[in-house]
Formats: sequence, structure tokens, C-alpha cells
Amino acid sequence: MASTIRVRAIASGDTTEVQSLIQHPMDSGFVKDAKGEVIPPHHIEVVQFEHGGKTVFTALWGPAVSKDPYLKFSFKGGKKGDDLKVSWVDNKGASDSLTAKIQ
Amino acid sequence: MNEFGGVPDRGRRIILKSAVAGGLVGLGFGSFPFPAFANADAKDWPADAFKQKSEADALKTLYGKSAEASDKVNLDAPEIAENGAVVPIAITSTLPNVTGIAILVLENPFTLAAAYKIPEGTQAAAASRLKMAKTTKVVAVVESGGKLYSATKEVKVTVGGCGG
Amino acid sequence: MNRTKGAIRMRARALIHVAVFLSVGALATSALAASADDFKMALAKAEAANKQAADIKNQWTTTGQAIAAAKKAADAGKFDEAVAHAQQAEALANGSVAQAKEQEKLWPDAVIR
Amino acid sequence: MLRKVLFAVALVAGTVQPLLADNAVNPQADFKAFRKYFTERFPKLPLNDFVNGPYSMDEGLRKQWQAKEEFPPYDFALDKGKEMFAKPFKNGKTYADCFPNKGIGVRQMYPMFDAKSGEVITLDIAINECRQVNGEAPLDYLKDDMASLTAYMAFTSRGKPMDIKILNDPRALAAYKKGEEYFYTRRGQFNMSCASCHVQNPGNHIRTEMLAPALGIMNALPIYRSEWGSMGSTSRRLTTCNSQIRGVPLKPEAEEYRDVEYFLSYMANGLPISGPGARP
Repeated sequence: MASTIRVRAIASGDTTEVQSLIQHPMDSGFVKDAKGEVIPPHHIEVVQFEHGGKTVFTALWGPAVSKDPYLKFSFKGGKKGDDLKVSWVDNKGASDSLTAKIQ
Repeated sequence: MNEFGGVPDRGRRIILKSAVAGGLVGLGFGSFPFPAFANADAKDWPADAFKQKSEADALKTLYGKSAEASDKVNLDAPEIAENGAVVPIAITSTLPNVTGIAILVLENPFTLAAAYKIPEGTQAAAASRLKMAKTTKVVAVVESGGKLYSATKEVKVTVGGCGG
Repeated sequence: MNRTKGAIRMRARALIHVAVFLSVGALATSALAASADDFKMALAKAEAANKQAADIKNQWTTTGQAIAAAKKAADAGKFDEAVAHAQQAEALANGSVAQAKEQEKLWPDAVIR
Repeated sequence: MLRKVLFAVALVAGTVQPLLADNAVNPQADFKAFRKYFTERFPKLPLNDFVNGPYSMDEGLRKQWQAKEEFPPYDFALDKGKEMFAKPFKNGKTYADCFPNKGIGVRQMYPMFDAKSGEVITLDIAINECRQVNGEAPLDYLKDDMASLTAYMAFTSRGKPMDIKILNDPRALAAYKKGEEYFYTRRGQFNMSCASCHVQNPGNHIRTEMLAPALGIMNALPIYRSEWGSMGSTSRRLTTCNSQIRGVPLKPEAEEYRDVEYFLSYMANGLPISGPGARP
């Protein structure tokens, strides 16, 4: 199965810009389904980005983050070819991770 | 103790932890007896902060203090959201020693939308997409040198992002 | 650029609406309670009109909704209400048929020339 | 630039020979009038920008769209479509075997008139015909799989000018004419036609939504709507248009829908494919 994580990390000068998209319903817990029943909250809680043995970004998300959530940030360091690891965990305990190469 | 000082929900956390551990084995983590770094861990999630219904309570729970307005916090949000389900929001700051960024959507059922931990070497900037139930003030909060600074902008929402 | 605030003004089909309100209103003030047979007759008429609309592929969603409401009311034994909904459905269905016939002639007027 | 495009378009349109017996069907004249109407109504808008729908009409919307396009939420649907496209059927054949140029960069040719059946064939219909020929069950025209597949096929065609041929065949001209009639006919309890919104009011709001211009409206399909939170097929878009004006939608890919797609796509000849599009 394809990964739930898409990541684009591009090094330019001494900075690496990271953009990611994660496939997740991010159900808020306030929406009803076709039968009129509330869809319980189901959302990612923590996303972590690691480079060179160091956490470079941690996102803590509530149910107000959009479906298939997007994220963009930049960190100093990171060269073309370096590994960038992304991992997430949601409120039901599901998780996924991916290691991408910086471009 | 997580660094936001939020009190986690013990029982729930244990269940999540074991689920996460199971997930790691499933991902083939067993081949790394000494993993270099841990994966995203649900115990880092400040559950209480995400339950608050006002700006003051959310910030107090998350950071233990309140914020003052600053023009060094830049909040880029649309004046009129094309759809409340997906509103692009970008925050940047020129403040020094930024350690955290938080986004609050005041009219949502729960105020805190997202919080970011910014370690040294990472820029004080984050962009994401948020749901907004109705027209609302959005507050960007930046933690710098142990203090909180904020910028506020109103986003008009004509098609709400929580109605399905 | 070119953003106008005004929403589109729906050109309501005043006559049809008047007809619908009259039929519903007439029933509401009627002293005689409607029977199951009255309902069946009203429903048959509504369904026949809606079938006509279906044949020319021009049904309105509101017709189906009114028919459903009529059946629901009849199931609950509320025949006055059921007949009113059925009559409303018939008026809507007739409106959709009239619209299609009228449009057969009128649509070329809207073409960009 | 504009003149060049118009000239290229005129050449494309030149393949049409109006049915002499019936002067009422004149796609070339319709094409000229249609294009003139929209370019005069939006004189500052570059011709190729019409395909971006509401985002060509409003700066605030455009900025949000551009922010999302940096990493569009439809990326997952696109990848799913790519996977589906490459995956062989049970008999070992693939979609590539059914389409010209192996199905890559062909979106702009659809819908096309099929002289054998005498009917208008949309890309979605062609996909299901391909499946059936190869012993596979057809895809639901309203569901995500069809939208993902057409999204991928549109993606490989981005930038290619729409290239719809109205053959000199009375059946093709009749289909074109029926499409035009469907487009301009008022329906639904709201008594509105496609043209009420997309000719008379592009750039204006209906309730909370900004209306797209009819010129180039098909070039963006399929579309990912924020409102749906997913990629939606042409059929999904057309059927929801009908229900929004309180009309009972026709069956997906009904003759009328295919004909209106034929008409509108011909009107957009020369304008680039922008699908899969994103819309509020």
C-alpha cells in the first residue's frame, strides 16, 4: 500500500524547505454522516520531522486541521541526499512513517 | 511531564502507547534494536489544551501564560475563505529565539487548532490548512524568549468547514 | 476585479407558487376531514403528473419531496396533511411540465449570438 | 498572443462544415459569438485564464488556490489514478491499449463523436468501454475511482489545447445542437439554465459560491472541490448542478449530459486543459 505521507524537502543554501501532505480524514467530531449520526473525532495528534538525529519540527494537531493535512516549514542544515524522517500518530493509535531524501 | 505543562489523560495514554508500539513492530521497526530516534509519540499531545474554549484558557493550558500583540508576528490568512473546510494559514515571525507557534480559531468549538514546537535551527514559520466553522478571529501566537506574542486577523467564512 | 455582491435573482414562477399556496390554504381551512380515499386520489394525480415530467426528463426535486411528505403523513393517519402535500406535489409537477413546454420555444432567445 | 491563439482556434474550428440543409446549426458562428461574449465581458482576463474558473475572477480566491496548489490535496487521487491506469486488467491488457497515444495526453480530444455508434463518447464512457472490452466491470460514473482515473489522464494532458471535432455528420451536428439546447434551457424549480449562472453571471456570487464562466469550464474537469473533500467526476459536477437548482438529475452520462459536454468543450477549443482542477 502506498504511504500516507508525501514529503518534498528541498535544500537551498543552508536552509531546507519541507512541505508535506498526509492522507488522513481528520474527522472533527462535529460532522454527521448520511444517517445523521455523528462521526467520532479521528485526527492526527502528533507529526514529527527528524534530520541528522535531531527533531527539526513537531506538529501537534487538533480536529480543526483540514482533511489530508498540509504542512510547510524550513530548517537550517540539511543537504541534498540527506534523510528526512516523517512520522505521525493519530488519536486511535494508528501511525505511519516515511524516510525521504532531501532534494 | 510534557513541556507544555498540560496534564495528560493517563488511562488513554497507556492504550495509545501500546497501540503505537504495536504499530512500530508492524512497520518493521524490530530490525532496529536501537532506533536512532523515536517516532511521533501520542504522549506529546497536549490533550487538555485542545479542549479549551477560549483564547486565554487555551494559552494558559498550553504555555501557562498569556500573549501580547506584536507586529513581529505575521499572520497570513485570507479575508474571505473560499471554503471553511480548507483555509490556508501561514505564520512567520522576526522575533528571536522562537520555540513555539500556535494557531487559535476563536469561533471553533475548541479554540486551539494547532501548535508547533520549533527547535533551535528551525525557522519561525509554519504554513498549514485549517477548518473554520464560521466567520472568526484567527490568532497566531509565537513563543519567543519565554514570552508569548500574537497577531490577530478576521477571516470571513461563508461556507463553514464543520457542517460536512 | 469585477466582483459584484448581488446574488442571482431567481425568477420565481409566481403563478405556480400562488397555485400551490391556494391549494394548501384551501385545504387547511376546509372543515371536512380528508379520508384515505381522498389521499389516494390526490396521490394518484400527483404521481401521474410527476410521471409526465419524468417522461420529458424535467422533474423537480421538490415534487418528489412533497410526494414523500404526503405518504409519510398518510402513514401517520393525517389525511388532511397528506392530501395537502399531494396536491402541492401535483401543482409542482404540473409546473415542471409547463416549464419544459415553454422552454422548448424560449431557449433559443437565450443563446449568445 | 491573443490573436495567435484565436487564429489557431479558428483553424481548429475550420474543420467544421455546417450542415447546409439546416442553417440553424452553425457551430462556427456559435463559437465566434461565444468567445466574443466572454472576452468582451472580461477584457483584461488572458484567454487561457478562463479555464481556472472562479480563480480567474477574484484575487482573494486566486491566492488561496495558489497556496493550495503548492501541494494540492488532490495529490492522493492523482496517484491513485496513475496506479489504476498502469495496473493491467485480468487479461493482461491495460487502459493504454484502448486509447490513442497509449492514453497519455489525450484528454483534450474528449468528448468525441463516434461515427460507428452515432453518439458522443466522453472520456469517462471511453474508460468504461475499455474496461468492458477487456472483461472488467464498469466503474461508477459518480464515484472516486472514475474521478481519480480521469484526473490522472487530464494531468498528462495539462496545457494541451482543447481539440473537439464536430464532424460533418448530421448526427454529430444534432448532438451538438441538443447540447446547446440543454445548456440554454431553464429547468428545476428555480427555473435556471446552465447559462443563467455560467453565461449571465460568471464572477458573481450565487449564495456563497462564485460562479465560473462557461468558457473553458470543461477544461478543468475532473475537479477536486473543497466542499466535497475529494475529486469529483464530470458526472458528479453535472448532477449536482441539476439538484442545486432543484431539478432531478439525469442518469450519469445520459445523452443530454454528453451532448452538453460536447457543446461546451467545442466552445473551449484552443483553450488549455487545466484538469484536474481545484474548486471551492
